[in-house]
Amino acid sequence: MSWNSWAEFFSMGGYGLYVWGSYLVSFACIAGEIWLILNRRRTLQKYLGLKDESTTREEK
Amino acid sequence: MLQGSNLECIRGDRVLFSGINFSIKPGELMQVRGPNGSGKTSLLRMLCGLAVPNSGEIRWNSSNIRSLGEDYFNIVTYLGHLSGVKDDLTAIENLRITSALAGIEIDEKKASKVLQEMGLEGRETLLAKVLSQGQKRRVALARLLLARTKLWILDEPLTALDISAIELIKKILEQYLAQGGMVILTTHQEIDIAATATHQLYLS
Amino acid sequence: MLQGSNLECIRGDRVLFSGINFSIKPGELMQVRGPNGSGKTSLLRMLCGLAVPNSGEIRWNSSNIRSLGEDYFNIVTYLGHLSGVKDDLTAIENLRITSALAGIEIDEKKASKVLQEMGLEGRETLLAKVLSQGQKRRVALARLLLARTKLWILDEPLTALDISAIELIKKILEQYLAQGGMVILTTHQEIDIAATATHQLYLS
Amino acid sequence: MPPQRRINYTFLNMLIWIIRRDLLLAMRRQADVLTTLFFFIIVVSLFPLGVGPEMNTLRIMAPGVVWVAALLASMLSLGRIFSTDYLDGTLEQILLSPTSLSLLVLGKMFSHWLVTGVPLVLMAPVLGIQYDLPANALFVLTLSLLLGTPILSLIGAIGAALTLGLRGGGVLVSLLVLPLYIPVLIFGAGAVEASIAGLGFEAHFSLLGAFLLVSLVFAPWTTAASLRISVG
Amino acid sequence: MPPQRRINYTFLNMLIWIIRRDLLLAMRRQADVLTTLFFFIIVVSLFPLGVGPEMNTLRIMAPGVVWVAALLASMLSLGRIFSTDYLDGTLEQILLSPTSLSLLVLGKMFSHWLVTGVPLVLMAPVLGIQYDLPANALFVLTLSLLLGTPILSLIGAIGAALTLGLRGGGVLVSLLVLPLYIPVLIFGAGAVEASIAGLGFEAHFSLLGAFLLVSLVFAPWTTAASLRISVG
Amino acid sequence: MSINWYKYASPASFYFLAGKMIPYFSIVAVILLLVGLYIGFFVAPTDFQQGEAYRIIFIHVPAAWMSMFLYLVMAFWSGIGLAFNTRLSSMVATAIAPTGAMFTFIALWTGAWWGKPMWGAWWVWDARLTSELILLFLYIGFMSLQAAIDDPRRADRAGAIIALVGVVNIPIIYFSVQWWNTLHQGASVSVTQSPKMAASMLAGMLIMAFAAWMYSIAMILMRTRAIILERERHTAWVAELKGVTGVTR
Ligand code: HEM
Ligand SMILES: Nc1ncnc2c1ncn2[C@@H]1O[C@H](COP(=O)(O)OP(=O)(O)OP(=O)(O)O)[C@@H](O)[C@H]1O
Ligand SMILES: Nc1ncnc2c1ncn2[C@@H]1O[C@H](COP(=O)(O)OP(=O)(O)OP(=O)(O)O)[C@@H](O)[C@H]1O
Ligand SMILES: [Mg+2]
Ligand SMILES: [Mg+2]
Repeated sequence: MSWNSWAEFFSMGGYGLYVWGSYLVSFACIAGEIWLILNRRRTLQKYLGLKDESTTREEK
Repeated sequence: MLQGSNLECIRGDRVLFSGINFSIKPGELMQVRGPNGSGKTSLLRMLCGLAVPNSGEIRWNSSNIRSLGEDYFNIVTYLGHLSGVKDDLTAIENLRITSALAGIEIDEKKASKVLQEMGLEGRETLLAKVLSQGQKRRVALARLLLARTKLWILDEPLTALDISAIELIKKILEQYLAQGGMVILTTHQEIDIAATATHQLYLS
Repeated sequence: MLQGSNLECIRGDRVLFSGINFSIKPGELMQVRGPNGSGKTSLLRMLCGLAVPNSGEIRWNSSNIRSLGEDYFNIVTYLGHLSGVKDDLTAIENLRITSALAGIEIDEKKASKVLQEMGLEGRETLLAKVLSQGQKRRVALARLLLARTKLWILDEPLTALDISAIELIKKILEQYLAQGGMVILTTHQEIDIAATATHQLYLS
Repeated sequence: MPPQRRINYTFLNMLIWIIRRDLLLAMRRQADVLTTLFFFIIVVSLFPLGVGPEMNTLRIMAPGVVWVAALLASMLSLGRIFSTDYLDGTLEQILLSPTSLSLLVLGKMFSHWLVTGVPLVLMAPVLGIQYDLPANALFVLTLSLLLGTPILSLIGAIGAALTLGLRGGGVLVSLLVLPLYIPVLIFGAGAVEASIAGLGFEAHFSLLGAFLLVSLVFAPWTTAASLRISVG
Repeated sequence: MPPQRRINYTFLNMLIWIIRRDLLLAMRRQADVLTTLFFFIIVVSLFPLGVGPEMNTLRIMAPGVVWVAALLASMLSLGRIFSTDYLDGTLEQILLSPTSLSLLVLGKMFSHWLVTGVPLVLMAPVLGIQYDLPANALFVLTLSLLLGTPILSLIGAIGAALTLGLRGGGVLVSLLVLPLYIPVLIFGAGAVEASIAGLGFEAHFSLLGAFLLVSLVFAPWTTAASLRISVG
Repeated sequence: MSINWYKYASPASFYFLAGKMIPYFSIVAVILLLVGLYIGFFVAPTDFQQGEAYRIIFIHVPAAWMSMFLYLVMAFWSGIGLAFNTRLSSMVATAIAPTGAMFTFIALWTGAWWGKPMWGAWWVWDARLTSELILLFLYIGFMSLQAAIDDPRRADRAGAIIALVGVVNIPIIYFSVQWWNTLHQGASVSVTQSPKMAASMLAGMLIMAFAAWMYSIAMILMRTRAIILERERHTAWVAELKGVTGVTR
């Protein structure tokens, strides 16, 4: 499928509202989740006094 | 001056007590004594205005406490079997709110100072539900350190307290009495409190 | 023989106690002592199997109490802060049902005799909710007179009791110990109980 | 060496004691029993007020409304199964009883059903008449409730045990339990609707029966485990 | 000679303290707030399951169902207004507070409404969509709830106060309170139905408004009196 | 090379292992997402019945699948935690719930926005829709229950029970379309039958499903790490982290 113009792409054959309504909210949810997790981690790091994203440690 | 005259309490078929007379003046202590079920709690709830005597009258400076209405609650502080400590609030919040309800607003710093005096250092910001029995009771008693009322009515204040806490309460009461407060108290534990005069009221 | 080895209890951020070791034999008494909030109640709930220690082991005759499952409850009687007395049942009904749950069925006459021994004469058929604090506690304690278990765990049994009731409890405990029972007890009141050996466990 | 189990009580004895106790308590608090029933009656009677008096609409709604009301009434009384025992310390004593906890729990579930479920079953035909249901449908309605209400007590007890001691538990329990009630609702009300439509309702009934058996087997055990978690 | 009233607090201060306290408690137990809301959602969603998926029937039922659910949700949360305070002795302290008890009670009612009523009002349009209501009806539904839910909190508090300390009070309270809720239900749902039918709904609204005013004046006072009776 | 699984069952080791794995899963998720969206919007043909509206499928179906799948995984791990008292598995279960709830919400939302143009209603009381809604309630119930309990050990075990009991709902959702004859369409992807839709549509859907899967893993690992830190904040190894600056140690 190829779209002839961006306008046609955005209108989605007249169903633009529904298609974009679905996609936008879905990605908003995803973005929200990511933000929440990162925020939780940041708060924790501040609370625990961790200096950095310490994801690794030397294996012994 | 608090005066009770000819007080009677009937529960079910039973006359718990009748013809009780007493009067307390500033600086005086009254210990209500008697075995289990003799009516001490019932009497104390009458004196603070929560319950009504079956007959007889309770007067504050010669006016009936019923007629004083809410003004009487400016005079009296009551601490019952139930300590009035909310499980879902921290010790500080509990103290601030109960004293606000009694008309005394304090800030967090003050509240936490008072709690430390009650031996709750380090527990000020814990939710009350995780506190031990005795710690909860201390939170409830902390209110006394702030109260500016003239009469304290305490029902078994020593329950669940350890020895050091009992000493503390004793000191608080003595100081209050020395400043002209009045205390009505029940307890099954022996405690010796210095007061201008100590009345003993025996129920049986 | 009950043995605790290396018991640890953590609440929130706090290590209440750790490395607690003890063992009690028939006829022996253990008093758990410590100020308010030191973890006495928490320890007792572990010993009777209601809570699980964060680490360490509790053994009855060298088998872990977890592995004994319900059989352990044939051995132990626990009496906590809450007395397990139902407000809507009479004293007699309360006693009959709690002991039935513990595996001992008694009839009304027996129940009312036991309650009279506990000083509740004339209150046997009152609903528990109208009883005074101390009377309720007596109803709860009456269960001890019927228990045929080998280990009693009592958390502040003396709360709200008057002097005569305390004497009574003391006598009951001494008799039980003399017959080879084991008692684990917390209380903030001084009480002197004769036993083959008295261990003191200090928490702080 | 684990100690000998004493023999002066039997499992059955225990079961009878706990049921007797709970029924005695219910007698003392007749208000409890009556109010569950009145709640049921009031909810069923509220709908015509909210929806309007049109008989045809009402007849269509009837099975659903009666079932939803039964479900809510049963759910609201869940709080009582364990929470009073928890608050006054009796539950600790039950947990420390030297009998199978599942058995005691089963006894409590049974008396809960006797006290809340049975009155609803008996009342349902009368309420069905208010909605002008035919005799046949009334019969199926009653029978479906007879099969369904024990499931509500059984499953509900799990939720009640899990939320024990949590403030706001009363509403939290509904959140936990309602999703599990839904199949019962669908098949219970479905049976009545099928019978109104003149279709067979046996399939619905056998599904309800299956649910009942499954929950009878698993619920006491799960509830006992939940109680140990909540009190421990 | 009656003692002097101290002046280091004002009435307004008190009101703010008690509202702050109750909101703080609600925050601590976010579950409480959320679960009332979810109870509402779940009840509304249960009906179609019981009644069947037919959209026309559902649309007729919608106002009644949403209103009945709001009523039940609000009623179920009544328990929390006083009973926790009663059980832990805080209520005694409130009764012994040297302020007008009616005022404190009004504060508690207001925070109850904030915590239980407002979320229902906000959620109602979404649930209305599930029943395929037209936009206009959604608007009226929301507005009717906005007017009606405070009445539920006000009247409900009276019942809660009267049943305080009675076991099974949770169900008893519904028995006392539901009859008083019925007018609110009838006019609330009636307004929405009128708007669906294209009729005017102003009359219904002004009646609801009148109820609100009357209960605002009388309920705090009555509740205060009931509390003194229940605790005394 | 043999892996010592027990080692990674301890929260501390898992914390570091997860930290290393998160970037990979995230990158794969982003790549798959881009590819999937490209196929979905630029390769897959217009549906002859539904026009362009069907393109919601590329998010709706993966979300619906994940919502059910994650519930099963959550119930599995909490069951393991309950049975064997392994702390880590309970933490993972707790970490799964919000992501699962989010996908359930997305499935409901996109379904509704698809239903409006196709069926003419935002919502119908169809069996599948209803049971998906119930699934959302189950997730929320699980999370509220855990949130209402302060002691994490108790919260884990109580949550496990409700998660396991709720599992009965999953087969109901999956088979509801067969049991009730309703609006929502039945499974179009099945192991036994050949697919009924265009290959590019199918490919787009599957790729998006994989993207959602990878995304979920990344999110769950991140959340698990946060939970581990919160619960183990008093242990020695967390204390050790305090001086650490990144990889340099
Ligand atoms: C709120 C409304 C909706 C909900 C909750 C919902 C839920 C679900 C669920 C749970 C699945 C996965 C089940 C499975 O794969 O077997 C699914 C799949 C699907 N849904 Fe929906 N749905 C909704 C609306 C719609 C609408 C309006 C359409 C199209 C007109 C639709 C089309 C599909 C399709 C094509 C699948 C894939 C089936 C397959 O290939 O297996 N859904 N939906
Ligand atoms: N309805 C009733 N019928 C008979 N007796 C009743 C009734 N209600 C209460 N009582 C009795 O009234 C008394 C209440 O006493 P109260 O609680 O005031 O005692 P107390 O002196 O505080 O005792 P304690 O030292 O145990 O706290 C009890 O003896 C109780 O048995
Ligand atoms: N979540 C928590 N965070 C911090 N401390 C906690 C937490 N939960 C409980 N505690 C503490 O644990 C202790 C519980 O003690 P416990 O009830 O066993 O004391 P006790 O020795 O019986 O005291 P008492 O003599 O007062 O009855 C209290 O000190 C309490 O502050
Ligand atoms: Mg007393
Ligand atoms: Mg203790």
